[in-house]
Amino acid sequence: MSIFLSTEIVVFLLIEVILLLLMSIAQGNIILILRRWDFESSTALQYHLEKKNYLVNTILYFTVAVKIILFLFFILSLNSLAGVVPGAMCSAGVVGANVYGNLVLFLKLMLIFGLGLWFLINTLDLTAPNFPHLKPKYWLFSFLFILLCSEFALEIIYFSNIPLKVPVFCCSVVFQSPKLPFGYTQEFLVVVYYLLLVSILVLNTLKQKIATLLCNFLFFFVGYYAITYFFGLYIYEMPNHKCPYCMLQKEYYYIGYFIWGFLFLGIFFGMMPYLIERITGANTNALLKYSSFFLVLSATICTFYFVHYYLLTGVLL
Amino acid sequence: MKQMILRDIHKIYNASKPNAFHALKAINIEIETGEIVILKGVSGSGKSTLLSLMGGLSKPSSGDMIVEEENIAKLPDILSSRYRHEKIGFIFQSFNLLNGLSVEQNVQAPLMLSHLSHTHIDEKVMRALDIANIAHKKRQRVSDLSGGEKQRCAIARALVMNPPIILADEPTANLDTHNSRLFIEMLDTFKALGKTVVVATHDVLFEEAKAIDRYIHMKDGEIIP
Amino acid sequence: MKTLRYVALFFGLLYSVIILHALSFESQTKAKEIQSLASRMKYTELSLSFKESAYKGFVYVP
Amino acid sequence: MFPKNLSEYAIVLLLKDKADHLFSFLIFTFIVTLLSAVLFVSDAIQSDLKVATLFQPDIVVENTLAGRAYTLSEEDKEAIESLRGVTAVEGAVDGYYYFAQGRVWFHVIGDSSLRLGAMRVGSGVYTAIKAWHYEDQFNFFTPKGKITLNIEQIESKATNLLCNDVIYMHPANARAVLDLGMEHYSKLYVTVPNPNEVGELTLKIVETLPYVKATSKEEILANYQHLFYYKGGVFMILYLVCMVSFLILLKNQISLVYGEKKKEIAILRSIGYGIKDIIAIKFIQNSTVALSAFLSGVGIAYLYVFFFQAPLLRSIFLGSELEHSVEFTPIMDMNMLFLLFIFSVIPFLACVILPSWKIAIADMSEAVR
Repeated sequence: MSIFLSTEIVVFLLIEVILLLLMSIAQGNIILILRRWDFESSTALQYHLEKKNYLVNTILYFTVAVKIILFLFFILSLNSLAGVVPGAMCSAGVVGANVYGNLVLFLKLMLIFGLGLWFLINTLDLTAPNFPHLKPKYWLFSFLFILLCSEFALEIIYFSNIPLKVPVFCCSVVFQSPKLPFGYTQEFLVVVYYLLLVSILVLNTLKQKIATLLCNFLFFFVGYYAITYFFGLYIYEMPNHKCPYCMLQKEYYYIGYFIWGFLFLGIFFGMMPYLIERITGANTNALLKYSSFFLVLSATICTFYFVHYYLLTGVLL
Repeated sequence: MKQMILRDIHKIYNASKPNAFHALKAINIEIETGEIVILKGVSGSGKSTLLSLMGGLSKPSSGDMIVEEENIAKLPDILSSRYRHEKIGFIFQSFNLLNGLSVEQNVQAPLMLSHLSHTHIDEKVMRALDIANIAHKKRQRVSDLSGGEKQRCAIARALVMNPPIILADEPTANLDTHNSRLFIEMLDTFKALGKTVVVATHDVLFEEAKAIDRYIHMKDGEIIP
Repeated sequence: MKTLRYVALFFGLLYSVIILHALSFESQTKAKEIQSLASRMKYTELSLSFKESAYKGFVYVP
Repeated sequence: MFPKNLSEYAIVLLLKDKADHLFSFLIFTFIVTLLSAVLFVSDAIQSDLKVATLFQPDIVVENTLAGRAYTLSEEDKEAIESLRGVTAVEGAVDGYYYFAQGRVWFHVIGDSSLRLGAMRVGSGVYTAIKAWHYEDQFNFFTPKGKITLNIEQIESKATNLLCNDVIYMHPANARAVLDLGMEHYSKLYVTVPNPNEVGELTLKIVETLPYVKATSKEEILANYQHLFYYKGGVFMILYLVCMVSFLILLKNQISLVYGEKKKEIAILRSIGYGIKDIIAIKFIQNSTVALSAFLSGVGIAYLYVFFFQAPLLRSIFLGSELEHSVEFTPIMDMNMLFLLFIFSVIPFLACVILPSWKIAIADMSEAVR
């Protein structure tokens, strides 16, 4: 049976369609608002736009919240799809089933960051009664809307190209050690990981927004490779099982959700202050505290596995 | 000190359409704090429209309305609803109560927007009910009350936020003479509380009320001196 | 919040009854019994209402 | 995030006009109950089956000439044993005995662990024969005369799913009851150690004995899984029900915009409630309705299936003439419930956004006059 019949995908796509419909309604109004919005004027049109602004706000609050839940649900359904796709032991196989998989996942992650940024700007905008950041906020959303449409199209292409008959390669093949980019060795990777982590923490306390943005962006990739190629081994306690997805499964007590969740939250709060300040000029240094908190949390979980294994066996994988 | 200043207010319904109706023409009024004003005039003379403008229920086509140094003529909904919530207590001709709820629940309504604790809310509600002396019917559903009692519940609701301005639109139209006189005595309590009151009515009973400071006569959307 | 508390209480009660029932059901013993039967019988079929269709076609021709 | 007082007042208003919300609440609860009940039953049976098929033989060989069941002879057994890759072939005796007085068929199965003259009975069988005053013995009437076996043990209720209509007895007794010759078997269980060869061997068996039907373990498990794979089908069909009912909800919500409700919202707006507050109230009301509907739906489904053993739904799944007291083991598949939550609450809230906004911005000055 084709992939579209599996319940998770059917439900997922139908909810995506509903969200896309709502967002296009909102986008229609946003275009109107962006063109004719003038807070000082007192024409009937302006009051009408204000009322439409409430509709856009309600819809976007709802869709951003649901989008985050759907991202979690997407990961869950990838896991359960592993049973349907031949040869896939975990969602790595499902994602690797065709070239679009990784693209969709990466785009989804970027969108979550983008919508998160929008959400923060929106809450700032609503605190002041005269909607000071309305225009930049809606320009940002219009850009995100194009991404959302392309994300939906990409998902359809991705799901329709998942081969159900041909077995796909799963994590043991996809993530071999020679695949490490730029000739990293594992030790070098770990050193960079900890160095970058410490530098981010320092920058956060010094409130250097632009620097911590760059470090966090770098940390996004370093963190991904460090967890997949180094810390993952100690979670699975196997030298060659390098897979970022398997730790999301039941047998590893869903630890993956916490490790990746805290990492992304830390990076998100690390990158946002500079962007928000540039767009709205508001001071959001408080977010840096959260960034350090979550990054430290994610790092402690990873190091716990590493230290725990090393103390237990005294062997470095 | 001026409580409310209306300068050159115009109100044109469905302005651009052929059946445009010029409801208010060049209204200029200044109301002192604590003053009780009666808008007299036959129905259709624009009394109710002026009152709804004062109460922020609708917006003037042109002109300024200054209340406590703030122009409320052109407010976005967030600010105009805050103005109605904190500054205005409205008493309508048809009482406009939530029939399914009890008196207490109706009077509580404005306080529900605030973050006060339960004890504070109950305290304020009881004080408003006492002033409007409807406290004995607190638990009863509004739909079972008589006309006079409903009016007193509406008064309590208008007073619960302790707003500086009370607006009443034909308050005695649905009341018998006994309750109308009671309402007129209520004007004294309003005066005692230092409220600025504007009543739109064409009820003759108001002639003999002592508490009234000024009468404004209106005809066809204009003030006649 | 009074009514909301009552609703929350009701659902709390309902779901604690459910969880209690789920825990009190000795699924272990049931699994063990089925397993012992299965180990003796090997090929186990569901006794689905005697499967009428199976009988009609089931005639031992000597 | 939501102000405490406002949400309390939203609930007060919700309870005031219960009638409207009740309609959407009942529809929502019904859908969720139906969906989760079907899921619970199919999950419960699947979990029992998973345990029951642990010792499934690798290949089951049956003689089905012209679609009718025939016996397999000793030669067939030896022919299969001679195939490479087969380590053991075990003959099994089973068949159906018609209990004329009770007008019901019993499934007789040979079980070598029993001694001659004794039999073990499924609880369904026991209730059937008890009705005819067979307490601890039972007479089988065969062409060759009467055979009485005494009932040694009654299978526990827990294994009803598998042996409700089954009588286990020594193979010799079974042959006598079913009038089978000594060297005839009704089924052959073939054990193949290397799982990769099972597919090959089933083909080879069918080649050597063309009149035979050989089903591998995988196929049997797939059949069971397919028999109860209601998840896909259920969702597809019931999604239409969902869509229809959500449209009803939508109409119901939109009708709120006119008439009595419009006046009430105008009254609230006149005493200082902004558009934002009205939308917040509507959202709180609808999410409480949706959440409590979902929770009560799942709760009712659980009680219906695991407490009252799904009285109507079971006949769809088990189709029982004989009193079929299968006890469902309580299984809650969290993934499915999360899927069900996303699948029902989110479309409901999405459907409610537009009407709530429309009612919030309705012009109030006329309505209030």
